[in-house]
Amino acid sequence: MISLWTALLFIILAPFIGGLVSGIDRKVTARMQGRVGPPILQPFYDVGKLFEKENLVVTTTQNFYVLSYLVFIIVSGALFFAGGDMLLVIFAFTLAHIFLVLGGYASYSPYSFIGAERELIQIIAYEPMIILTAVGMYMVAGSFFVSDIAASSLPLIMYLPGVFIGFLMVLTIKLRKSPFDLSTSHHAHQELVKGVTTEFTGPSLAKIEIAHWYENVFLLGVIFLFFAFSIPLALAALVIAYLLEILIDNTFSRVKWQFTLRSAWIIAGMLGLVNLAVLYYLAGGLLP
Amino acid sequence: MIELAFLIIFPTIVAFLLLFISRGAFRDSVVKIAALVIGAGSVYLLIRYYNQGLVLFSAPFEPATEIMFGIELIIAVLLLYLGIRYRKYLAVVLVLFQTALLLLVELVLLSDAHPETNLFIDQFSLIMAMIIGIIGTLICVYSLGYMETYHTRHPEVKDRRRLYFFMVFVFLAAMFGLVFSNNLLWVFFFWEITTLCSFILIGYAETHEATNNAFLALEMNLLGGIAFAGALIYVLSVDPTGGLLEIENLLASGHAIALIPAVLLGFAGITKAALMPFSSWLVGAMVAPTPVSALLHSSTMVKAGVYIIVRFAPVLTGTPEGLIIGLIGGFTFLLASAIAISQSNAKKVLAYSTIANLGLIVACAGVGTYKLVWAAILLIIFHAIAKSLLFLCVGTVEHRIGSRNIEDMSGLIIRMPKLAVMMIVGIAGMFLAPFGMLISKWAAIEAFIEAQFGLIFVAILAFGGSLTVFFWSKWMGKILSFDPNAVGEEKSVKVEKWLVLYILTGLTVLICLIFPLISSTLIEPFVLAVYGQTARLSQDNLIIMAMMLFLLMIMPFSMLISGNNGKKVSAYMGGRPTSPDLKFAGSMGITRDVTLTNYYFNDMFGEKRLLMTGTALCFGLILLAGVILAGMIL
Amino acid sequence: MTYLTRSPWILHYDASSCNGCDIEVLACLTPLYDVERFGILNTGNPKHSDIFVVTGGVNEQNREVIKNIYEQIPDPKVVVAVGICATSGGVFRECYNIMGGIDRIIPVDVYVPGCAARPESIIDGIVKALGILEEKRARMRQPDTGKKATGGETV
Amino acid sequence: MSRQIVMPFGPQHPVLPEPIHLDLVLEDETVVDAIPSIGYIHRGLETLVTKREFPEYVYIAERTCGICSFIHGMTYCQGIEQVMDLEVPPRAHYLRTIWSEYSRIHSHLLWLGLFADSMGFENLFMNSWRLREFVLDVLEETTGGRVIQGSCKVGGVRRDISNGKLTAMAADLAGFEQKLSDLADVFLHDDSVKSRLVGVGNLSKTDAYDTGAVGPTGRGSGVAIDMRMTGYAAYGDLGFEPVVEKGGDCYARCAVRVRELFSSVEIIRMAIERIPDGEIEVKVKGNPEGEYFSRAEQPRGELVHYVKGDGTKHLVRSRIRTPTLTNVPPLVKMLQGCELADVPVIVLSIDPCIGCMER
Amino acid sequence: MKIEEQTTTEIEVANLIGKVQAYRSGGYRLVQVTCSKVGDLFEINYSFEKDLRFENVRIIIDPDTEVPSISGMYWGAFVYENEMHDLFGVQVKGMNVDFHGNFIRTAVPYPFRTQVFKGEGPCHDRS
Repeated sequence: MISLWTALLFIILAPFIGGLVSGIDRKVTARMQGRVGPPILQPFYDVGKLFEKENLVVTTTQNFYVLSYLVFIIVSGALFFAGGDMLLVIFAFTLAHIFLVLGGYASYSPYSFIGAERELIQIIAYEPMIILTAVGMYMVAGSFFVSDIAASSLPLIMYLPGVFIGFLMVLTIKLRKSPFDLSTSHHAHQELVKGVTTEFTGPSLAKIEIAHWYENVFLLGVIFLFFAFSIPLALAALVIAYLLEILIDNTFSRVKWQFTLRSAWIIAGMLGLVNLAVLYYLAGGLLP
Repeated sequence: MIELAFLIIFPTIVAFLLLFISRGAFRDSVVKIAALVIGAGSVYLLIRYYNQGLVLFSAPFEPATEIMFGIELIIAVLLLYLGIRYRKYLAVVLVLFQTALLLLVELVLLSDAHPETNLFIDQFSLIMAMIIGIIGTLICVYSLGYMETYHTRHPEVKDRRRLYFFMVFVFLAAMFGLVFSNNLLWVFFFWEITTLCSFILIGYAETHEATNNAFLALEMNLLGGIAFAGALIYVLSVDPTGGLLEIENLLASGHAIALIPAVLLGFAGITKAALMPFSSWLVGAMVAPTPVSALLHSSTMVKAGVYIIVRFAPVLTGTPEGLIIGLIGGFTFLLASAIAISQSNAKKVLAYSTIANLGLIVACAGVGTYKLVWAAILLIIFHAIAKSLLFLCVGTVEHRIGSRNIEDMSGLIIRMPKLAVMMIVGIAGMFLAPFGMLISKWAAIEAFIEAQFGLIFVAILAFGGSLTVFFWSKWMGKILSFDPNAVGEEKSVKVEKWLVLYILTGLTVLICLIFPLISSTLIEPFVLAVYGQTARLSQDNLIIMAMMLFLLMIMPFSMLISGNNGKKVSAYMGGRPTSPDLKFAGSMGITRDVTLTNYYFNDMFGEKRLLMTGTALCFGLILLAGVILAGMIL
Repeated sequence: MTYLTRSPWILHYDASSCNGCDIEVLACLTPLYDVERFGILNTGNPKHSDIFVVTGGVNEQNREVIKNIYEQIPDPKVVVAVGICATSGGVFRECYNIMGGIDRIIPVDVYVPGCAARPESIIDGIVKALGILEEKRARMRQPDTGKKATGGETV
Repeated sequence: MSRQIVMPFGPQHPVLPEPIHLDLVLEDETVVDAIPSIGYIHRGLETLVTKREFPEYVYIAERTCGICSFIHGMTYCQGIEQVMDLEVPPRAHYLRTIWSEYSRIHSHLLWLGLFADSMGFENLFMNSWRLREFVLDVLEETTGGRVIQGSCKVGGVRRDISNGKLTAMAADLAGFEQKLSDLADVFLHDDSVKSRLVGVGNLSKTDAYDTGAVGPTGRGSGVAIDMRMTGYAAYGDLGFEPVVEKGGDCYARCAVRVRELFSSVEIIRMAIERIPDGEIEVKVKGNPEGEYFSRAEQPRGELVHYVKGDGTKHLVRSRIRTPTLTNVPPLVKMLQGCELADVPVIVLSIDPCIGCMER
Repeated sequence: MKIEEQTTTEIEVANLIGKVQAYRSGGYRLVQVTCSKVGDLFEINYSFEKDLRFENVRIIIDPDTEVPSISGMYWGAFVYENEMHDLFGVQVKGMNVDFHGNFIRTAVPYPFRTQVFKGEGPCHDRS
């Protein structure tokens, strides 16, 4: 059931895909703002640069948390692409983020501390929806294993439209896009400087960046699952979903944490749950 | 059977012995030896019975019951005296009412009853016995050192350690009795004993607050006791021969007969497990010395409540009453987790987390499918170990730093590194993959999907689970933050405290590794015996979890390997010059300290508001169950 | 060519300028000049920066701040003094509270004159800084066998 | 135990182009107390009157602030002219008005960009600044400087704008106004922007008056103070109505500035229409003796240049009271009880110009 | 051509509070407070405005005279008074927000008090 090959492929390819996606993201964003924007390969230059820099720390334990964050993001992504249990993937994913949060706490600096608190708020905002997504997939495909869900011939999106929209919403949080990038921000403004990543420099920051790439590929993988019955459609959906995220990023101001939490929960509760309930009772229980 | 009797009687003897020992050193050795004996006894029990399934014993019914009856009357008199002395008339009324019911049972209904098998043991009892025998005794050993420090720290509290250890050992005996009894009447007796122990130990400090909270606990538990007595009366009135007093017979008698007593017992369980609307007694019970909280109010006594519900889960499953009990558990889980966010007192956080987890177990047991019962038993095990570890850690920290506030634990990793690591293990054990509690939650999610109305519970788990992530993580973060003002102060913690903490930490990790073994030897056979089918996690997942655990354990070494850990600089302070102890030149020329505290969100997750919601909601559900029940009886 | 020169992240600090240079530094980021074309980002956090862009002269109160920020930038790092005030104190040189240019406090690698410095010259200055950044990087690597290089101080 | 977070906000902070320092005391994310601290860019330029002769001091006055440099220069010149009783030619008055209003537009657009940035709306920031470049181009073409113009002098202005150029400028304004209203639409009607502004940083009319709020900060709270009503330069001829909003929150202050952009465009248009031909300066003879509080409306509010001369070529005292200084007490009031996320928004809502404030 | 009429009334320090109170109750707003060094004396101007009527109250004091704070009447006056204290060394009594000399920290204490007026050399040459 678990395929080591795809996992290995993910571990090797994801940084490239993730970096490229992030480069395209920056280019498209710049174009939307009427700018030329950086080269597509800019994220790779950035990370390369960061590895060339000195590592400044407040406490050396930071290195440990960052490394753990990266490792467990890779583990959860690899598990996902290996076709593992969706819930386990989510739990590993949460574990990874807890490491990032702890890294923020460790330095005892006001900005990273508050960033860590906000990162936690984000986690509690998106986690229910992600779990409901997994549950929805289970209800349609009859298994928590990604390999089974991907192999399912049923079009998940038809059964789970509400869950899909809910997932897109939390995707905005996860991709650290405005209006929900509370805990850290790519362009570093506003109240928290760089939030949870404030105290990470050079190689540590590069690791966080790479972890983001892995994470983004993993999240795109989840979107893919919704359309897994048709590969071309799935690819199109990926592109559209990502462009939509960029568009949202560019058309909203940042909201406050209260709104983030409430809206994420309400959407998870309304769209996700109602979708699942309808599915559950109309289909007379589980589908297969 | 001799082993069972030994485990009940031996602690009682030790208890009476301790009542007369006032010399510290002697008491220390007695407690340690007794703990060792009880621990060894329970391990022996495990080895002896683990593969035997359900074994029934016919203990002498009449003489034992008469002794119990006598003791119960003595207790009733004692409680009446205390109630009048402290002017707690509600308690007095409840005691009178309960005694009246008891008299009715003993003198009228019981005349023809002759239950045959009064003791039993099966895998579930074994698990409970292991928890009592190992964790319970560890906590006893721990409390030796703790109580000594407690009395030096609180000179205003009268030294009643003789009473303390007496009650603790009586409690151990009662818990063993409770899980070994097949006879509901006996269960009820031990149930009442634990209530008494809890009442006296909460009131240990004899302060106004302690007394009040003790009576609150007593009153709520008496409510449960009354429901329990109601169940006894019902059972005896259905079957005057007393055959149905035997749990196994009652379970076998099917929904028609067993449902009403099961629901009444469920109510008793809810009060004992401090689910909403009765959660306030457990929060109040945190005034007791910390080992008491660890022993009674998290790892064992409150588990008696869920024990009885899990026992009756086969009866409850698929019924509206069962669903209601499950919902009470579910809402308690959700709301107590939310309330825990707004708490900064470590013991209160632990208390609310305990309530939440008990709620989750009850939710599993109330819905009661075989998979859920499997998950519920797993939860009981993991929770008992991790929570007792956490309580004891908090107790130790409190005695070292003089505060049980989480904010004061800032930088604990520098101040008390060993203890901090243990606490981290305990906390991780409560919510993180691949540790125990999370495995059970995961199993519960998977199981709920297939259950009737499971979607509600899945949602509760999804939302409640994320809330638990919040309050545990921020606590963890606080401990792990490198507060530059922190200095090491770990010395002078007693050896036996360390020993207990080491063992519990070891157990927390170990149990994650060997739980498949526990599951296959104990839980699965039990579930199989009750339901005819059983659940387990898939092999692949187990391997992955083990790998994750392994990865987690080797990660810290990465710090040692990579030589270049980076140059140290001060934290970013908006460019303000900072001194190493995190003072910065503030406005008005004042040098200020950076202080960092966690978020508590009192507006959103305030205790008062959510508690009221939960109480109203769960009270409504109980009323609903009551109405249904009344309808059934009539 | 190292990655450093393709992704210089700047940190801008207004020492005691009149705002003229500051808004021109900001203007560099905006659509007309768009320095992100060259991978230049304004990070706002010293710990993530490579190039320290300072405007205005040093005064009593920001002396410590500039030093502190400079210390928090990881090596290799380059300081660009933008505007005549940052270079020498400018028209405010004689004021009682001005100590002079930024080089009184920290080593400056590139001076960008002008009052206010035009965005074109600021970009030019940053591009100049890239060369120096690369040099420093090379120097940081070389004495790796011995003690760690300390970066900018020696310039 | 208190659950307070004490953190330093600034002086170096990405949201603030200029250093201001606040000690924030937070409970969760609610600001319990915000104590400001200034002095990071205090230069002490007022003492330079003793080194520079009074006509030269215009350069210093202009460099008080790089954003509203023209108005600083003009206000100073106006003070000297009042002391010396100089009759400035009308064309110079009109040119001063035109440049002032262009400065105001440039400043407000700059502010709108920073403001958008403070609420995390990067796209809007970019677009505001893009539009601003149009104004900078005009300023550069007519004065030679983008941000520091140096075109004002005691007794008039340094250079003229040809009538042909003026007409061209007026023609360009139409297209500019169109783009402006697109931008204004987002600021005033976008839901996500409104959610960050409405009800944030409230300042009642009484508080605004008590604490001495001026400019858009005061006008956003319904206090109709606008120095252009005194009719300096050509404002007296053009007729002027101040823009006032009653909300008292960040949204109202934003709305005041957005509407002022349009009123500025209107003023420029009228000024270009009515500008008389003639001289652009008068000859200055002698030294100033006497004192005057020269007041003008800067983009941020009322600016006071106090000049005092004793008949020598050096002034005795130049005192620049900038609008940001008076707007600091209102800021302290506004910050209490807000959310951490609102701090940048509120701080920027007074359009702080620390360069001005600390001189 | 004058833009506006500006009146200046010179009063004693003792009368300051009463006078300012009168302005306050008259609905005037505080425009600014300025201190200037004229000869050896300090001249402090309090400017008020109502409906474009600009009125100025002036006190002339010895550098060591203590001045009462008007921040009790005009809350926002503390910025001027703190500034006056930091730059001129004027002692202001009873400020509502007192920075204790940390409002503007300068390289030389009270620079405006010690500065050499009409001097030709740089006032503070640190080169």
